Amino acid sequence: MGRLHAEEMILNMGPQHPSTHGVLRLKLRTDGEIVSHIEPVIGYLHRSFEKHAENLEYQQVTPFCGRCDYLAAMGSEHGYAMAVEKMMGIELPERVEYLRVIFAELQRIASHLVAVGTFGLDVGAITPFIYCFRERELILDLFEMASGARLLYNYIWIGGLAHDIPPGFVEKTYEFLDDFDKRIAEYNQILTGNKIFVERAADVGVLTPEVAINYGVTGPSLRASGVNIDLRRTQPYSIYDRFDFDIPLGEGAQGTIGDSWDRYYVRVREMEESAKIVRQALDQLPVEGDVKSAVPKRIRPPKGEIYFRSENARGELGYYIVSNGKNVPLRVKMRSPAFSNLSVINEIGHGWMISDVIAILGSLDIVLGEIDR
Amino acid sequence: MTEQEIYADLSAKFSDKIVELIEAETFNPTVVVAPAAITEVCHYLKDTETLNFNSLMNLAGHDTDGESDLSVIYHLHSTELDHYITLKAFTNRENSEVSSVANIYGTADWHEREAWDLYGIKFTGHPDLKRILLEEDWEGHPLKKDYVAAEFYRGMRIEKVK
Amino acid sequence: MSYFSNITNAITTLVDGMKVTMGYFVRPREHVTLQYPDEVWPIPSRNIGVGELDSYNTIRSKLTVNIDDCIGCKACERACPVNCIHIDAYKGTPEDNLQITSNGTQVKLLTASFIIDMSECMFCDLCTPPCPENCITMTPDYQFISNDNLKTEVTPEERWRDKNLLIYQFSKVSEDERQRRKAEAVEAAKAKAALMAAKKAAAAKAAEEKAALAAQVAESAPVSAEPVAEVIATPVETVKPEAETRVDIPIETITVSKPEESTVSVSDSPVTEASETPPTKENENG
Amino acid sequence: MIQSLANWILSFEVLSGLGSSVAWGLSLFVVSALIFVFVAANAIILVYFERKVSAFMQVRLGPMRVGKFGTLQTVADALKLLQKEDIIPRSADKVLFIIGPWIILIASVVTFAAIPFSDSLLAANMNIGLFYIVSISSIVVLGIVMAGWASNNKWSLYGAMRSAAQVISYEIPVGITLIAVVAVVGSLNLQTIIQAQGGTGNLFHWIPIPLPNWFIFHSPFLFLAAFVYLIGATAEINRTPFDIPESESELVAGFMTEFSGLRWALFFLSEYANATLVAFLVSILFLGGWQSPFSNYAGAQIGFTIITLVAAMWTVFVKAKVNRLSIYPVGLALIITIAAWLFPGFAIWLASPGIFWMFMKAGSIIFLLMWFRWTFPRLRVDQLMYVSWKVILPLSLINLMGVAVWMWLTGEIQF
Repeated sequence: MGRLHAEEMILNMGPQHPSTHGVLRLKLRTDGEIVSHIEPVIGYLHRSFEKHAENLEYQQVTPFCGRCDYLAAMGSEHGYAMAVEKMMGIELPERVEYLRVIFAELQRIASHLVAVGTFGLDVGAITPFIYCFRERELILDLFEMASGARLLYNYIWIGGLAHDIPPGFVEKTYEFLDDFDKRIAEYNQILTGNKIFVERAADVGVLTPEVAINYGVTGPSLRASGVNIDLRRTQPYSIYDRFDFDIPLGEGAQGTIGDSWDRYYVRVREMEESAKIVRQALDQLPVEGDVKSAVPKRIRPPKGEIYFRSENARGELGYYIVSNGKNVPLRVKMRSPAFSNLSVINEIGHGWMISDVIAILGSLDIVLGEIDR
Repeated sequence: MTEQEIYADLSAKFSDKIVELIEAETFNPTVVVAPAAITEVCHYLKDTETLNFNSLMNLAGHDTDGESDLSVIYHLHSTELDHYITLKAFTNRENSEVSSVANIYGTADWHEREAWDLYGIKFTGHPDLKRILLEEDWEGHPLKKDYVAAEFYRGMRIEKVK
Repeated sequence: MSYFSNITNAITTLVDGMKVTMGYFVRPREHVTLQYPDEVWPIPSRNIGVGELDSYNTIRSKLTVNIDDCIGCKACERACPVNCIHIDAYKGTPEDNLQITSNGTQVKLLTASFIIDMSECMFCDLCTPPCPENCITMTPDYQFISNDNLKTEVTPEERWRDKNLLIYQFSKVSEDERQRRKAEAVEAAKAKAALMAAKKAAAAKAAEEKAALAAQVAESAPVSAEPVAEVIATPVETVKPEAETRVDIPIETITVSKPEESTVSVSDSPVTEASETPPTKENENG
Repeated sequence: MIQSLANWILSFEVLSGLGSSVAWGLSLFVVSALIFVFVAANAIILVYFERKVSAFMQVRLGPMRVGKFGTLQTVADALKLLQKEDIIPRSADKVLFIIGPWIILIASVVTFAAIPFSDSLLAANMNIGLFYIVSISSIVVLGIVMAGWASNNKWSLYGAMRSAAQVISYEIPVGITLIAVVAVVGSLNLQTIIQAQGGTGNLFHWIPIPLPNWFIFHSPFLFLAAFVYLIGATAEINRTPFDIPESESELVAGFMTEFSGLRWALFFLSEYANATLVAFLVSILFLGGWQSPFSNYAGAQIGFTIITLVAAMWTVFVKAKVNRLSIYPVGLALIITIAAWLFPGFAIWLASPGIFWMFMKAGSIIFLLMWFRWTFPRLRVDQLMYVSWKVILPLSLINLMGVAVWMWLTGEIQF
């Protein structure tokens, strides 16, 4: 038996692989089923957002922002618009702020629905994925009603919104919210508590708070590790300080704090909280107000630079914008949350099996469009 | 701590390596640091208890106009003490070198690779400095303002950015 | 003991999940499938258009242009982030019989070519608000794959695939007329360039003479002809505004006096724009 | 069946000259062809039902275009697969690559030779029928390993290795569970096993609920054994939640990754053949095979009345929302009940054993498998092994011993 020779094998997961959420390539060094090292190779979806932004006017950058994180386009646009507005010192009408919060939170629900559904898909449950997409379609209907587009909106403009909401939108949103709690109960019934699912996700890929902060992991993935950082609460932007909502944290209910199950469940509970925010915002929504009254005719922020961060569905979305006083930005850097979230994959994924690496990747909820920009 | 206090603290500790505090024309008061000293400054910022900057939010390269120096901007945040500081290091165009903070902040690993990829800024001491978004054999660093795209890449025509 | 509780937990939770799927299985009426060509997704409609374009709603699909209302101002072309709109407008002549738009504006430019490349359009809807006449609109028509659209020569030669099928020409001007206008414009541009070059040359000569004079005063040095050649080499560039960031096709035909830099105008219509008080911040930052 | 077919051939004047061996060979060929046709048609029908079942569970409609309600969809798919280009990767092991799918298919088709569809309809009445099926169906793993290895693809190899580990470890609990059934009958002959389940008796021998004498109601241990066997068999045929050899979200398509066209269709065919086999085995071993659930026509009448009442109560009390579709099952049961009371002939037909009951039972089991598949996530490799060695195997051993004790208690065997 002394001559029995075993060696590690390099396994290329992707760029074409069903569970890489886009075109991601993971170079896995495997020892049988055990993965001993993971090296993500990214850039397959690089669409040179930053180079584009340097050649476009400020308003023209907005649609490209949405295209980076295509699952949470409203959030991306919101962050960008707020950054430029802060540079220009624009005060927004109340109605615009409320509508923006409504759309950003609906978008968060839609994005988390995809995250929850595809995580189920990654561990083999196909049906919850379809249920999640059914609800997401309802949200996209609302977006279509307001902005005219289902996925990439260009709805949040610098200084306002592209259109006001149509009549009937508020009622339809209430209708959706009334139904939504039942749907979440359904997901919990079919997936969250499911023993096989718990076994697959609990205790897998534990992300400790120290590692998470060190690697710049943000958003639900960070909060699942028990770190109470939500920019909506710790650094309230827009009008988030007016709403009453909880920040769900990972509690390790099925295993260790910061495992894949926690990351999943934080998202489920965040959907409930977002629904709460939307409901409050709808209740308080001012009836009067022109959504375009603060839109500047010429967008030329004064010379200077800003790093503005907001809480997008995947985490801290930062825009580093440098203006030289012209109508074209000198530099727009998007600090995309999934970029940092993915970089931690080797730290938490090595030593697990191939199946677990897929579960961990799914629980981090990455969007390749945002990672590669 | 405010940025001014942090600046005072830093300049007391690293007298010659801290250049200035930029407060005009920026929303994030910025401490300009000598490029070779970034590592030790960040070590200090992270390990000192009163500062405790445990999170590097963002790291971005920047090129002002295609002629002057390139710069690297670090946005730091302390999650415990909830204060912020922005560091900036200027480095010359042709032979740009900034010391790496990848061993201090895990975030910096990929962000530095990105800055190298798009701006050609070398981070000395980075464990694995290679391109991240573009192909390994791509010519040039596209976000430099004086970048001119090659006509072909592996026989494929590169469409001109207008 | 946890061994057995594990097993019971597994059984109960799995049965729980099976209840959900069975619940849907016995209620197939709740399905959400839409059999696409037979049934289509109901388009939420609301009219945000003005005047005759009442039917224009928020759905953002195929762009359309009411060419009778177009004044050839190129506001949409400038607003487009992906350069999918290409307009050639030339100074109108009396024989063109230029029309009056539905807003009552006398058209002064002949829009010889108004091309929208829907294969490049990203449906951002940034082109419609700047239009002073509301003549470019997005229609809810999302089923527009076709093979009988106009084939035009707008395709730059570096295009890597044939996208002619989705290029729409809205101008009613005939191809011959367009070519003639283009040639004329090129001539005019050339003449203008020559004129400018001559002016420049004259200016340069004057400067040169002045310099020569100065040089003569200081030291009698020979005069070189170099500066003249330099000035002639770059005549057209000076026509372009300084902040222009993209290329117009063709460059020589720009006859509209452009604003100093492109602006993003965002009002719904010129009427509201006029009545509104301009935002205060704008002037500070301008 | 082969012998009777041969006799039937020889009974014709013209053909009597063929000689018994030629007739026998001819009927052998016919029967084999029939089985193959059955398996192929079965797969086509089952794929359609799987797609419909999954669609209904997922609030979709499923195939709707080809034929009315998409009934011809799988036929169209099969035709498409046959036309596809036959691709063999350049660096594949060609011989194994070609024979791998065929081994899987043959192994799953020949098992049907021993399945009794009714009291007379079976290809070969073997006295070791059960043993034959278990042993032949394990050959499938050989084909999977061949296919996975020959593809020269890392994903395929992973799939093959996982499959080998899985099938071998689930053979053991499945085998022991089968022994428990064999212990009750004392025979490996499937026909004998079914015949032993005729008639009506008490639930678990003592509880006075009159139920058919099926082995699932024989004792609590066999009741449990039915589920143990179902789980083990699900794992053996690689269906969700145990589909780790081809888990599409992990291993792309596992051992099938490099296959296309006809060869891929063979995998599919054998997958559904195996599922059908398991369904038949469960109904033969535990649900009385082709035996009717009713012993006589009065039993059928009363039984259906009870079923209708239960269904009506379930509709009214359990389901909060009574809509049109939840009334359908009740309506169907009611119609059958009325028919059974009005026409004694119908009730007699219901009470008589036959191929109808066999397929009803197997169909329900297949539906159960589909239900599992479209509800559950997938287990991990080590968890799969955990379930096999630490849960199912001890259970099956307990079942075996329990059945023996039970039979001693009820006096079925004496020492």
